Amino acid sequence: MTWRFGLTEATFEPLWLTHWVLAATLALPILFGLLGALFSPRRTLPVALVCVPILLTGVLLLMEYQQAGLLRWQWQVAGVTVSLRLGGVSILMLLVTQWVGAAAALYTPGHLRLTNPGKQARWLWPLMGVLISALSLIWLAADLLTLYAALELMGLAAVGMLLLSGKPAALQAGMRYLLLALVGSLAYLLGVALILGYWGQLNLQALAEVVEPGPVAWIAAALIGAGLALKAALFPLHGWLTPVHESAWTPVSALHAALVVKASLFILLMLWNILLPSSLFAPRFVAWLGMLAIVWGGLVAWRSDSLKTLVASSTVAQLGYLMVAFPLIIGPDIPPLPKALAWEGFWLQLIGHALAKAAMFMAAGNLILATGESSLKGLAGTSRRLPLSLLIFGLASVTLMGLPPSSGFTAKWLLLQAMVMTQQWVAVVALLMGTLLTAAYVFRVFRYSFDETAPRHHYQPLAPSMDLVALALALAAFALGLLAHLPLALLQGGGV
Amino acid sequence: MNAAWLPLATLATSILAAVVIFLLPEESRRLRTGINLAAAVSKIILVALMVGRVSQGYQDTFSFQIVGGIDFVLRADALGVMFAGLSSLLWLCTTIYAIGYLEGAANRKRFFGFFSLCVASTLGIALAGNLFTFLIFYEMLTLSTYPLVVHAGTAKALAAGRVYLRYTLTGGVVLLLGTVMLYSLTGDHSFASERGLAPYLNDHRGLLTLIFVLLVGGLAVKAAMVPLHGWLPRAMVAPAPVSALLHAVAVVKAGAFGIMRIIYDLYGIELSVELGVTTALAIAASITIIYGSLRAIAQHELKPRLAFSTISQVSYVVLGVSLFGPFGTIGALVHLLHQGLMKVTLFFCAGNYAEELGIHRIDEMDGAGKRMPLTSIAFTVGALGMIGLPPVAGFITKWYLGIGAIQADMYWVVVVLVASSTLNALYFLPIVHRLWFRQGPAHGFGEWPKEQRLGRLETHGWLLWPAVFTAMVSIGAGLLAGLPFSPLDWATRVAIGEYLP
Amino acid sequence: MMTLLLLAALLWPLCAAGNVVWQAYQTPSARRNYFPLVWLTASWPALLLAYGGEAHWSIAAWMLGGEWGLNAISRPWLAFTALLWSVAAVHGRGYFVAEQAKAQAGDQNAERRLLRLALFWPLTFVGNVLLIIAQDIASFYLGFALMTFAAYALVVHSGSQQARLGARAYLILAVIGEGLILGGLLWAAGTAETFMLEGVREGIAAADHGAMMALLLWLGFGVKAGVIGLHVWLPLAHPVAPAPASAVLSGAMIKAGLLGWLYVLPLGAEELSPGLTLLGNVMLIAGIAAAFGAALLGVWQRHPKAVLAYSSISQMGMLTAMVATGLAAPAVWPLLLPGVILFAAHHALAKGALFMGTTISDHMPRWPKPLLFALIALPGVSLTGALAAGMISKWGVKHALYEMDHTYLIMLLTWAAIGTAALVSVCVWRQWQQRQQGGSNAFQWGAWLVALIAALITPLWLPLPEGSIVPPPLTEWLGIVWPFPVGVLLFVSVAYWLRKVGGKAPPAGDLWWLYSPLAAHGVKLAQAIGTRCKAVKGACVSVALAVEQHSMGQLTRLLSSEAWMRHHGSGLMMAFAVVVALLLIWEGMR
Amino acid sequence: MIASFNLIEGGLALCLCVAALACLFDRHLLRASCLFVVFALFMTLAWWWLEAPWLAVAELILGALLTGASLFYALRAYRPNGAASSHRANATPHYDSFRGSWPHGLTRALLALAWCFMMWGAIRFVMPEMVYSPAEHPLVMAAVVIAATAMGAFALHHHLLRRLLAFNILGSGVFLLLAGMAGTEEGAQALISVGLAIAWLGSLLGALLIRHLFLLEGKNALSLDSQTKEQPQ
Repeated sequence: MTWRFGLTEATFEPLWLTHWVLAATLALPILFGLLGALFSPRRTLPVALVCVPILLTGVLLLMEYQQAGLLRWQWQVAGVTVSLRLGGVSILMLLVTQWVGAAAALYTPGHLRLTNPGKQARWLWPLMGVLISALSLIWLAADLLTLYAALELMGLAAVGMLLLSGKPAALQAGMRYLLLALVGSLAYLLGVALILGYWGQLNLQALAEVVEPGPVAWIAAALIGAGLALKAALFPLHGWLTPVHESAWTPVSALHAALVVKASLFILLMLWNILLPSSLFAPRFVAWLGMLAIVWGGLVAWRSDSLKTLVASSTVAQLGYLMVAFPLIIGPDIPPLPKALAWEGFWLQLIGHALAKAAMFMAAGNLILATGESSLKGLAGTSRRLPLSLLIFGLASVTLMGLPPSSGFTAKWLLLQAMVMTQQWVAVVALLMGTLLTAAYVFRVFRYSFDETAPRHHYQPLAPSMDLVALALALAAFALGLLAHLPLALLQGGGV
Repeated sequence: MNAAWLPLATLATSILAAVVIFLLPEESRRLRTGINLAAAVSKIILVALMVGRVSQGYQDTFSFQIVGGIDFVLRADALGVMFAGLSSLLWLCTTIYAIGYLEGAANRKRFFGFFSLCVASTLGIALAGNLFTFLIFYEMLTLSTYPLVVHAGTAKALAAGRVYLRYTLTGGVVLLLGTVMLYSLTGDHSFASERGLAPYLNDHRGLLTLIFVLLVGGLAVKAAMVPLHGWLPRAMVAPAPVSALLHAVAVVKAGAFGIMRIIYDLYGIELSVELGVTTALAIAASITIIYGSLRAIAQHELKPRLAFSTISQVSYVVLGVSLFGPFGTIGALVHLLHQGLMKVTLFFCAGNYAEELGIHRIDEMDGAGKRMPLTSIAFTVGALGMIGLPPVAGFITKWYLGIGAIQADMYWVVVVLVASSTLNALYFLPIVHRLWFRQGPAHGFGEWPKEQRLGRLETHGWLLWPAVFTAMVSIGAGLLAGLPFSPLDWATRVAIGEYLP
Repeated sequence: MMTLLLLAALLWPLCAAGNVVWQAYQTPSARRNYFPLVWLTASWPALLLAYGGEAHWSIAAWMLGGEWGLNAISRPWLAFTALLWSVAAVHGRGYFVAEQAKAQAGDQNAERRLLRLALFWPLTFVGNVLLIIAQDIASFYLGFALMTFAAYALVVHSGSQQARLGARAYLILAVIGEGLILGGLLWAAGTAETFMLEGVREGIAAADHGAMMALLLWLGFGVKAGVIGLHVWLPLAHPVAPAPASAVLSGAMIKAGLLGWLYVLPLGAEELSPGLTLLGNVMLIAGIAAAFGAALLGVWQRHPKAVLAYSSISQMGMLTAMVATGLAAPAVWPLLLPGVILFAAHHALAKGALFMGTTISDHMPRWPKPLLFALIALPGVSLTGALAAGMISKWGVKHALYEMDHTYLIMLLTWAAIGTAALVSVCVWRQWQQRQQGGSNAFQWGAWLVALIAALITPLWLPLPEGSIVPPPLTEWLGIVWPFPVGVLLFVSVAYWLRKVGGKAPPAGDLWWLYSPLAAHGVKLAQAIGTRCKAVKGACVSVALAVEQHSMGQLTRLLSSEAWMRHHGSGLMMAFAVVVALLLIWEGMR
Repeated sequence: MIASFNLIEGGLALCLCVAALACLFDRHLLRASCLFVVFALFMTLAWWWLEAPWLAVAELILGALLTGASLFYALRAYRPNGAASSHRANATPHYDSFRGSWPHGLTRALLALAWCFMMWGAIRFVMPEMVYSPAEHPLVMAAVVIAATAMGAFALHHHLLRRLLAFNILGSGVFLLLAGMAGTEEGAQALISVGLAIAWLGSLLGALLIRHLFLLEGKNALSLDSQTKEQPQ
């Protein structure tokens, strides 16, 4: 299974150009972020110009990957080996990160212009840059040290961004997030300590070769799992997620929900895959929690009165879909076909959710910004006045609901097919319940918005870029449903 | 020679129309009307082209791969083109009607945008070449009709929309489950495949039955079969053109059409009979037919009565599908078209009464025939057709269904048909009687609830002519059923293809 | 040429109907003539068609494949039907003069009524013609349905309380009849896989359940033909309908039911199944019962038209019995058929004349009264078989039965004629009692006279096959004539006796007054069930709502644990790690 | 020699444990912070002992100096003459008076115990020799105890500053464990250095937040009531 993560030998050495591209991929976001702090752009155009080279690096890496297949880098820095690899998953997630990041960046100037947050807004840019870099590093990293460093960097940057809005609620939520994230990483580190102590390996590929099931692997997996589950907001540990989004800025929420929690999940999946090659119960446990997450997140979102809470709780439920796929990907005795289906479904769901959730946060942010109210009741009559924002919300929610022809649907289809093939009927029911619950809370929004009886007079006009960016994201999530083979082809090419 | 562009272009016409309408500003009424009509007309032309191609024996197919083992397929086969023809024809009528109906109303952009999407979904359902593609458009239909149902934005409309979604989304989920299970069992299975699912019969009998129940159960929600019909009467709060479209082509027909696809093109009729599911389906359909009629009698408002009538009538299609034998099939297929024509007429008329005179209740309709003769004639034609009286198209259907039932040795179905006809007469004839034989405000007794003079004629021309046109087509489809390319002829062609491959 | 005539026969009445609508919008009501020449001549092309000879048309595009034809049955049928309609139309013009004057004076109601009648009259006629010439099921059913439902407008014409009652009875029974016919036709046609009436006939003869199909069809058409039990609409509808409408109802339209039998029942077929034979016997009994029962009830009626309606039931009962022999004793049928047609034609015209006669006594022209009433009674006398066409038609039936030695039937039919005579006497007597002067009109009595004469000379003009009409030999005259004087004598003596004793007459529509309370009870029962269901549903809904509310409350409480999870995130993480570790260890240790 | 080594190591371990426990369970915040600095100094010694001078320097600077400074900086918010004292006039500023319910404490204690056992179980396999002579590596044992207790304390406490302290001690425990098990090779050192840096950054951020929260809202714990408004109706 580890080949799926690109943890195998590469056929070709990376070209010298590729080294530079890699360096640019990792460094440019931070660099431009600092520039952003210096100049604090008020318009979309400069941001767009800056995004172009970053996106270009991603595209170059993609081309490189398609030509040469898996790529590996390894450096010795002061006796410590740092290794990176560019596999199918890596390049896919890298691209998603860059594009969603670019979308968030493009959305930001309009948002800042309309909200006038004050001085601290300029810190958003470097934090965003750090976040993107850290995320890119997480997708690329192939040893536990790099992963740890990137994870911490990402966590701190994320906390910083979430704190920027400066409201007391944000501070409190941020404090909780900070503490939990730090403790989570320590749990991870504890697990790494066991691994390092027992096998003396930090390199994932080498580790995968030497690892054998035993108490150390189990306990390390449990500790790592607990830490990362906390960071990834997996079901019973998700409590910090909603308040954080409640008061954060829209682009920050978008980035966070789309990518940050996914990164922890990705690490969790990868490490468990290495540590627990033949475990049945732990992935099952996660899957059960995932089912609960689907139902719970859906219920919370359904009963919530605030738009942002709704969107944030929906993340909990959506993560549940990913959790449910765990036993199919990790577990033993899964025939190859359902395994492959679940693998594809997992990533498609992850990508689709990333795009759609970002779009949804932006749409929700737009609605809240325009109406000046964050409750669902404040949406009355928006269908007439803000049709575009609502349409974006709708497109994104189609993906979240998993209705065709969105990527959510195709992903759900793949997962369902895998589950049916392996006779996991409870998971099937949970997935289908998820669709209904998602529909329930999404259409609650629409029900309020279609209400024509409450007339409103003043709406804050929105910057066109805000809607356009969100629309592009939502459409991308939507279109991936029918064009799913494009991203999934990348997954399959991962260094077979 | 495969003209893959043809089904794609047909589908794209209405999607493009929807996109353009969404892009236009709310105020540009003329341009929107123009685009609507142009798209509708061009779609009819494209469908006519497809009809020509199909009658020459081609099956134009457009397909591409989504993920491994799952394809997106649009195929213009005889059955699909039949449904596409119905939807494109009635789309034109309904669009014209809607333009007149929504004159001066708010949110027209949204309405027409989703209206076009709705029709696009219907067309996609018609042309879907496998179950996956079908499912895509089936769900799209659910989503695109929701804004239409809640269009009025009142509390009642919103509640109706909620109920609508509860039913249809649940149905969609069940359908999804069935589809996934089928794919897991058999892989991608095209509707055009000749071999059916018979090879799996020996090993997976129970599973096949279960999948069938799931698939048909999911579809039965849209087909409004008892006890899954609850959404339909509530959805009546939608504007008249929407009700017309929902009832005549889009939603309920999508369900019925889906059941047809499942039985004819997926399972194969022999296998379905072998599994014994057709009898169960026939019983369910019969219950629906009788129940719908009984409930219709109890209604005092026009649109709910029509809604329950729809519940009853759509199950005729299902009933016909479940009768083994060419006549039952022809009856089902032809009723798909005929019921569409007649029901759309009735809803147009109901809308006309409501718009022009403010009539919603049946006891307000006394003597409306004098005030609105053409509308009332159209209504009468539709009502008589629903009863199954010649020369309106409904008779043809009832005839074929009855004969199909006899041939399938299901004599009780004839009893159901006759009972249903009698019940239909019981709830439609009083309305007709009120229209023509009672004296009302037009004769100087009392006043209309809310009279408006919308046009030079009895009402606005945009409202009147679609109703008259569909009424005429309903009569024509019955009177000249023997003509080539008539609904009956085309249905016979499809049925022959089904039974004599 | 025949095709042109056919087109004219069908389209010309439609033109007449269209003309009515056109006039309604074009001509101001003060100058509007509701019965112009077009309207009067609406049925003439059909009459011509009947004399055009036999013909056959197939129209593939027509519904399920049109097959129309004029043959030995449909030609005479069309002839007498069209003739009666033509005469009745002319009569109607006279009959409605007063109403038209009212309408032109500005009476909205009269205007509306006349417009409706003028519109539906030709439509009903088209239906009647179509069902006669149709050889395929769809056209026949179309014609039958069109005639049935369009005639509703004729019955309900006056709009009075009784008229609405009569019309309702008519309509309800018509719907039931249509249902029965549809069921029977479907069954038979489905079994035989045919779209043709002939196929149905053969199919019923051959099918296993042929008797059931035939029963359905018999009852279905029997509604129109007034089979006993289903006849109740006749005495309710006839008195209230305008006289010309009554004439066509009783003369032409109830004959459509008879024609239906002739078309679909396997009459005279060889080797009929026992079930069909049994059905034939049942029909026979029903027919005889109707013939006698109607006479017994009819003599009590006050309204002359009600009396005539019962007479129609009685006559149709006889015809039913004759048709029944086609099943019960198939060998007779070929001989009997021309007699039946003649009987039907004669009855049609005679009954038409009698109904028109009721208006003559209402608006007596200044003729000598004895002459007038003799003329009024004349068709009735003919019906009893005492003279002219009646005698010939009676003989036509009788001699066929004689040949096959069905003496009981002959005897019964002869005795039934006593009833006919009594009914005619009652009718004339009632007319005499209710006679009124004035208001006479040339159209009115002219048409009446034409009908009368046509009735008397029916065999002369009816296009029956050669040699099928046999004048009775002199020796048989007495056997045919005697019921008439006996019936009259019976009537006189009973009337005399009754005048002494007194007594209450049974109401018109007899069984209706049994059916309607039953039906009302049934409806009440259904409503009660409906209310009960509604109550149950309401209870279910309220329970469901309560459950929902309760569960929502529970849910809210449950969701508050979200805050708990938030607060105990770190503890949960520790627990998570412990649980996963324990799971893994347990799994690994197994 | 070995015995003396063990003696020193044992003493160090004991001191670490005592300092950590005292720091974790002292309700007097100022004293607890001071105790933390002491603990950090012991940690420095421990690193020195484990022959990782760089780590010792890092611990001294990052752990003792900077983190301590951050903590005191946060504590200044609670000073009685501070601007925010009016909010909580009745509360003793440097004293955490929050009393949790006993099941709360019990579950945390049990969980901490469970973690202790879990880590111990793993260490048995990583360092098989410890099975026979548990006292061989007193620092590792101390680290297990410290880490588990700190984890439990982190979950137990409500006061933000105490949680921050618990986190820092937990971090030190984990680093110590890492060093004890994996030795002080470059990889482990790198991990610990990163961890130290992050811990300090986190503490700094946390201290800032604590100050802000107290000044803005007068809160020194994450309250439950802020969530009630998200509950429906």
